[in-house]
Amino acid sequence: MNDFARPIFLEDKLPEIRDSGRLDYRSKTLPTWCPGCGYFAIVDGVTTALKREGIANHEAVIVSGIGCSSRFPFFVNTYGFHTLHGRALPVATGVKTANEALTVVAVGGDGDGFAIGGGHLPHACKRNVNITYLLLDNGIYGLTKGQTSPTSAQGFRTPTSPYENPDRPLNPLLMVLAYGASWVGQAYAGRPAQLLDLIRQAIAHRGFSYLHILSPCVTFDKTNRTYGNLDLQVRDLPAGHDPSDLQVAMAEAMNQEAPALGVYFRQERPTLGQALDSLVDKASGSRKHLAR
Amino acid sequence: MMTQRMMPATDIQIAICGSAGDGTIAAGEILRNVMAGIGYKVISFDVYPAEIRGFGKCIARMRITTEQAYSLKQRSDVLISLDDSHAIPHVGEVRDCGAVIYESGSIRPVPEGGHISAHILPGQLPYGVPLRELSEKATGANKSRNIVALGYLAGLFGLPAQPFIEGIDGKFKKKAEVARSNEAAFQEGYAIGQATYKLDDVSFEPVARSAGNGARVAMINGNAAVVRGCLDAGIETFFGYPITPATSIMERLAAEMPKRGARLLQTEDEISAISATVGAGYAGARAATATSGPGLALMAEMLGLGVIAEVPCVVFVSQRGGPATGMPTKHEQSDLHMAVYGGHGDAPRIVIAPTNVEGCYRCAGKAFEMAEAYQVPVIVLLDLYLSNRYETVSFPARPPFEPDMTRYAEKGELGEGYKRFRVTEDFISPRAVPGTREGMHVATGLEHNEPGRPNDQPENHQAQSHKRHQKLKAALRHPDFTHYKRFGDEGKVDVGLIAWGSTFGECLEAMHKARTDGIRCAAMKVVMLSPFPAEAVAAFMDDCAAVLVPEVNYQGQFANLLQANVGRRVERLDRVPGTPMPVEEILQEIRRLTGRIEARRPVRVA
Amino acid sequence: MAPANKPKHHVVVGSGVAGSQAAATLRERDPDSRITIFTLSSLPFYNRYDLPKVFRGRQDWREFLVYPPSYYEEHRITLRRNCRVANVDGRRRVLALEHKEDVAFDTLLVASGGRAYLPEELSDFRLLMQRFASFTEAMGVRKQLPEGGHAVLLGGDMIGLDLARTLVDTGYRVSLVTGPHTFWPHEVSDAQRPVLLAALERMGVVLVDGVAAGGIAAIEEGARGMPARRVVFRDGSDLRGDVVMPFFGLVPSVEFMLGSGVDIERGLLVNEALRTTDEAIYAAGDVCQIWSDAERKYRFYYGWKNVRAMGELAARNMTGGDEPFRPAQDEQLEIRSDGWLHSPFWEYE
Amino acid sequence: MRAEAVRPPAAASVPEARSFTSDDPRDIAWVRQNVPCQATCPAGTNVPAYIRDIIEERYGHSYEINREANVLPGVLGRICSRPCESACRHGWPGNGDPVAICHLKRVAADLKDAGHRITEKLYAPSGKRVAIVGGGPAGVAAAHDLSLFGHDVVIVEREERPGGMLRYGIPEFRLPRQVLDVELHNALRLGVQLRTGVAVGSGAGEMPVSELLKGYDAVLLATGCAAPVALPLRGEWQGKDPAQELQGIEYGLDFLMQMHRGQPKQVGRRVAVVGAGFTALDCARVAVRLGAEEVTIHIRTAEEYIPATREEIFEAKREGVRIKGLRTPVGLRDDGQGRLAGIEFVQNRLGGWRTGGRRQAIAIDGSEFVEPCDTLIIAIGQQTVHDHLGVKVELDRHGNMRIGDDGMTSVGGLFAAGDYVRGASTVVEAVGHGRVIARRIDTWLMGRERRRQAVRIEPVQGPLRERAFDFIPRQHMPTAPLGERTRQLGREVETGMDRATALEEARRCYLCNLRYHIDVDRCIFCRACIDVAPRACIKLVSGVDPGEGGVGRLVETKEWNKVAAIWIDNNECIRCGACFAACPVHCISISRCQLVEVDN
Repeated sequence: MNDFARPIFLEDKLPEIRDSGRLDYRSKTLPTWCPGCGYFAIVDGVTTALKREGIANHEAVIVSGIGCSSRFPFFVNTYGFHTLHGRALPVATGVKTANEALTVVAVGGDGDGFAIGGGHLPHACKRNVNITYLLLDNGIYGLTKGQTSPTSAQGFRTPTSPYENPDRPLNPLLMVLAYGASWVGQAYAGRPAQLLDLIRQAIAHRGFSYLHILSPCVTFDKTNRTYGNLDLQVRDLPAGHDPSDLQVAMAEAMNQEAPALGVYFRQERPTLGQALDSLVDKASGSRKHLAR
Repeated sequence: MMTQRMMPATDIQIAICGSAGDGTIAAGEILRNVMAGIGYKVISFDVYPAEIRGFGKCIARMRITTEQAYSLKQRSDVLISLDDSHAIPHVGEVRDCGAVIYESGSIRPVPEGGHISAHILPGQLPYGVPLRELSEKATGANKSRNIVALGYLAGLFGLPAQPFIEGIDGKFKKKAEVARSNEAAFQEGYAIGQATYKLDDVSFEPVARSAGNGARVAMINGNAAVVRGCLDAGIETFFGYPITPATSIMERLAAEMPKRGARLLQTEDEISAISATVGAGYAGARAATATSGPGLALMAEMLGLGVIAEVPCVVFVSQRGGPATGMPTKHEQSDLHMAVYGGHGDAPRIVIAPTNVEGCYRCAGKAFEMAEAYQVPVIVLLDLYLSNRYETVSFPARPPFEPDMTRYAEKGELGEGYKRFRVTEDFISPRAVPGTREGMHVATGLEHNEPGRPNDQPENHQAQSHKRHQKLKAALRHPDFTHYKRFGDEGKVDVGLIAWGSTFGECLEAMHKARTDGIRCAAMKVVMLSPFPAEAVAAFMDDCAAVLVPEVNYQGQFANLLQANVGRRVERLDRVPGTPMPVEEILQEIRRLTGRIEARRPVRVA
Repeated sequence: MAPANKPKHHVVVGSGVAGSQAAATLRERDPDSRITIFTLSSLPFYNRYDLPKVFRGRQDWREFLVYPPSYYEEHRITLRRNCRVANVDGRRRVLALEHKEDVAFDTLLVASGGRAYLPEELSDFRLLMQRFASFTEAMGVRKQLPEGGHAVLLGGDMIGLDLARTLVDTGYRVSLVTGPHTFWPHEVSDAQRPVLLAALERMGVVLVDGVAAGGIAAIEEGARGMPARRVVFRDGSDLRGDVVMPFFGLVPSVEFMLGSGVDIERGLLVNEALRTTDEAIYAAGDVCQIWSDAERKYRFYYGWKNVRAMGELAARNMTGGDEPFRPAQDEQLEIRSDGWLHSPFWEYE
Repeated sequence: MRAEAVRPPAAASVPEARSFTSDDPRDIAWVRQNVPCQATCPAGTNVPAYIRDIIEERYGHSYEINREANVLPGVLGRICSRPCESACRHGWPGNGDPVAICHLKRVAADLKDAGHRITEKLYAPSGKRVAIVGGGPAGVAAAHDLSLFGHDVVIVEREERPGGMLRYGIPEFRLPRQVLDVELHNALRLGVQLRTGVAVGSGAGEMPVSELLKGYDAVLLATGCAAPVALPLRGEWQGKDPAQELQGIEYGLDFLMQMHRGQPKQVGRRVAVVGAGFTALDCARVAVRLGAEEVTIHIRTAEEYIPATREEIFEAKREGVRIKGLRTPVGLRDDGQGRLAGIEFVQNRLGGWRTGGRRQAIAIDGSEFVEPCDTLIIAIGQQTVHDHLGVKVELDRHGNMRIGDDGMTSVGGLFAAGDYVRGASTVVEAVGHGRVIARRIDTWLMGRERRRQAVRIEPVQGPLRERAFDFIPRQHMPTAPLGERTRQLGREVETGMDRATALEEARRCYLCNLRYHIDVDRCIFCRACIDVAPRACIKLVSGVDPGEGGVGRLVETKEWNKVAAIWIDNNECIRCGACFAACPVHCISISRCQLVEVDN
């Protein structure tokens, strides 16, 4: 049964929605994703987060690769860069390095980030480039009509693994923790409120923040990563989880059966920008920094 | 009645137009399979957008004939609209006295003129059907409008229902539930269609089923034909990465190969795909990968290794609109340069390009033969139109492919002094695959000498480069393969068409039309692009007062290749509409050329 | 109302004789205007009066067309077929089509004609009877009527009798169940009636006096091996035929006008200039009841000539004219020298 | 594991699902706008509720729900004028035909089991005494409600038996008397005293109103509207009552009442009925049964504008009745022996609109014509008469009793209800008005409003319908064969629906009191609901215009940055439930909103 909510009158609600100002962060065009796609929740979360964090539209850049999720920039009223398959992170790094004043959010899917673009991720993490990477994980290749992806479950059936997927899925959280990302969290498109909160924290974090977002593909995955199943699988990180403890974070990340939602790991350390600045400082002794 | 007087043989083109998610393509698939099953010849081609759902336009066009056709017609006989906003611009393509079938109801208000009924021409016959309501009535949901429309079409034109029911079952065989509700939807539409008085003059004539000489007739598209060729040629390994429009090759192989104990793996990208393919080829397997332009670009370097290490492997490339991400779902023939010349260094390879679906089958199989026979990567150039175009093809009862054409090293050649890269009189070296006794050697990307040791001496590099180029000449005489073929009028002609890939279909159509206009006309298809059959082409050009080369790219890449090899000028017709070349344009060009010739031809004196 | 500079949009509902004639005249008199015809038919304007000819070898609808399809493009007339007008808003000058499309008009001509009237007591047997009002219906009758077969006509208005004379002439058997509607719309005096009926018999029509038989009790499917239909009368007698066709005259098709605000009795009530009570809305043909000063009442005028005259006149008055309607043909039934019945309503090109 | 099988438990964060009562005027307005059948029913019958019961085959309960609003369900299930059906959402453009609400009402009455027990909620005795003059629908309805309120009620009725119009005005082929008797009995058996054969008035042997006023705390006049309106003729006939001048002329209602009092009536070969109401149609159909050969109803305007149901007119026509429009009788012709021979009419044209969708008819000078006939039945309406009142009361300009908002006449303690106040109207209006006035009387007697209206809102687990139901065609009421019905006067024409037919018909009901609602805070704007919607019922909304009656009008947009909410337009919604099943985040909920009466 759906959760019952007392009927209200929309006019009583509208002021609250309008005053929130988040609508200003949406583009005119309606998202073209399949009806029911979890990405809707994410785009709504990002727009709201940008507003709540007080980031002006023109000071935000969304960079994406190729895939369903990478259509993201078209639906957000900020600067956007829709690049090539798997190449979102290097482009985003370039943008950020050129102008530290910008808030840069890279968006991509599981195929884009962990298959063809998998080679770029470790380096983005270890450099601690001050951007946010939203990994929209639907465990499938949606844009090419539903083939196996690096996060597809073992035994999952797709046109390219018609009998079953012989591989086990990657563990992205464990990887990025290992790669040294300075902020790691996980959210679920089916829990919009929590999703919003995590997007806000990720954007607010100084350094490379990685938010892994579980999201169903309603068109090509009718059996595995559905809302119905995820609703039952996901859990919150245990109360009192210490985000400064990498080992605990990794331990939690290792449980892929019951994905935990929340902030796994948080750490303050110099960003790529700061490192470059300090090099300049060392070299010239001056404080004349580029990219301002 | 009178319709029979009008068209003795069936030649009907049906266009189904809708928004992505309306099931446009699915309906087209069922329809063409059924028609082919009934025994008609079918050519069909779908146009769809990149979005999975939402708002892109989808069109499934098919030409259903009793005589073999070579391309789609400019005008359709029937248009089915599943989405007015997309279909309205196509109403004009329906011929006089043709039928337009559309959704009569409407959920939300439409602006004045926004309904298709405002655009149907007086000469066309409108059939309004409450598709959505019927779908909801039959299935409780609106998702089967496409099948209802199919049912209506079948009922209206008096086609038998049973084949459709089977077709629907076939399409949804995995989901009995869906199949059942779609059957209901079909019947709902069929009943209404039958009850409707047919006013248009479109009519399906019965077909005489072709007597089978053991041949297997199938309704199949280019990619599927490639797969069939691979399987009949005994492919052993395949590594790939999904990319439009080549993906379905991999998808089908993934389903078929394991049944034959062969192995397929989806790699993380094209770079890894070609690497694994070369590795497997080195190990002696019949190995292939499939990709499109962007993937081929990524593979360029590894292909170079395949050339220098003389490793047999096959790369299927289905071209799409470029450059970069370009137009992933649009048709183009602009990767010929890269296929023939692409990559660094002198890296000669074999490039063949089929011109129709049946050719896809033969080229696929023959590619493995050639790769083995000449120890080189073979690129089979398809294009989006050919990959997705459906034709009825009859396959020979027995696979027409050699199981193994490797020139293995003889006993005497093996052992201590075995020269893997020996320069022989036909420049093809004796080969030993891992596991062969006494055949141990090193294949390397470094320039090497006959035994395979690194060597950068000028005479060695000269000799090895020479052999790598010369050995391919033999491919021009590869047995039991159509490298090129001439059609149309014999002897001297006013206009000769030379074309490659799917565009040759349009050329053939244009040629036939031109000849009925009394123009002396011939057409030559060139299947082998590298090495280039220069003599044959030159000979054909000798017969032609004018030579026209139509192709779907901006640079005239094939014309360039031809001129470079034959050294003579040709008339070019280069178009990049993202769709097949309109037959009309070719025809106009032919008329223009002949017109000019008429002008030049000296007046005969009696 | 459109500003003077803007070309007017004339909308015509119905593509019969009246509507098509009106469109043609409108184009002549208002060259710059937009003209749109809405019709329920799937076909361009064809001559419904000619339909009996399906029994004289004409079976392709194209042979019935009055204008070639190209005519509409040449005359810039938008012909919209398969379109049902759901409602007309006279105040906003907008008509709504059933598929939720609103179309604005400056002037509107209602020429939706009439549909065959079926007496309520026969309504239960609707599906067992065949109509003859459109090309497809005509072809349907031809399909169900075997060579030399037997057609049972009920009522017998002049449309039916027109078909009847063709059928007898082409070797079919015709029985006519007479009643108050026989000879509709001719007003026939009790004196004339037997004479006219006799003429029908001379023509070869078999007469059955429906009233004498107490009226029709039921219409049934024929038993196996028997003709397809059986008409049972109250007095127990019955009549078997391959088709049963009701011909009880016409009732105006006005449903879609009920909300328009214009006056309606059976048909749209119009003054002698064919204008309804809304100055932007006119009516012509079988759908309208015209005020007759002479007879001091609203009355219908039938027949091809009248209807065409109405179409033309309405168009003239829609484009600035203001002339009264004058009947274009007399309405007297006569018996020809050869003893056959003849109606002026049968005179059409 | 399969997703379809599992549904998550309701998260703790959402308010727990319990029903509650709302006094928000907008909720009341919502019900009025969204449940058109109930809103237009003069008695305020909770239609969706009783139809829902029929689906669950709880006919007895269904009957009780009817009875809460109207004590004569079996009667009105046959002869109601059905304003609800013209309002039914299923009959809106594009939705098909209205639900056969009236026939279903009859189903509840017909199919409830024999041992069905009526439940009534009684107030403690108040010791107050009320006299009601007139045992017709208004009087009976008022009597019943007043007795529920705990007052002692007596009905004084002039005729031999109660029922008024129902018994004496409506032919048996439309309303079998045994049905009427049972329901009257049930209505009055809570100790209502019935004194029939007693005329109230100032004449000899009649009981004067003044006396009643002395003996009772309140007196309610519900004597209806039975005096015939005379036919206005011209020339020699002007001002005369033709019935007195010629044989063969009847007044419709008298004609029916005399027949139902047991007087033998007969008619000539050609019968002309003048008038356009139910009475006119009844007279015509009775005439057919009395053996008339030609029965014609002459009306001043046209069929479209007369206030009878289409089914009624259709059945009449099937029985051979013909209707001729645009004519007004202006004179008569006799045969020289004082018998009616024909009627002179004048041709009309239509004039402006009158209230209730009627049209003005304007005579055309010089268009007179004559139609022969043997019997003329005049049924152009009735009027109220007050000569029986001993007391002086104010009348309105129609000559009807004027009453205040408290239902009282200008005379203290003297109330009036039904046609007697409103002029000739329909039975259901009379019943409705009877209830209203009963409520007023109670308030007056007790000195305060004892009950008020509110909305009960209760969660519903899931959609109670399937989309397939929307394609069920309106079920037809079976009727007696033409032959049989015209032979015997008493033969009921409509024979009633069986269980199967009733279920089919009941399923068609949209159950408009279900309210679909999206929780904006949880909606992710994914449009999965819109994707499955059968109509333009779910909208991308940018704002709300204050609409009439407190219910706002949604303003739609296609621009993503203007979409403040995705919202269900319950007025467009046909309650198919598709969206409910489709929502990935389960943020759509359904509640049932019903008008209820609560104690103050």
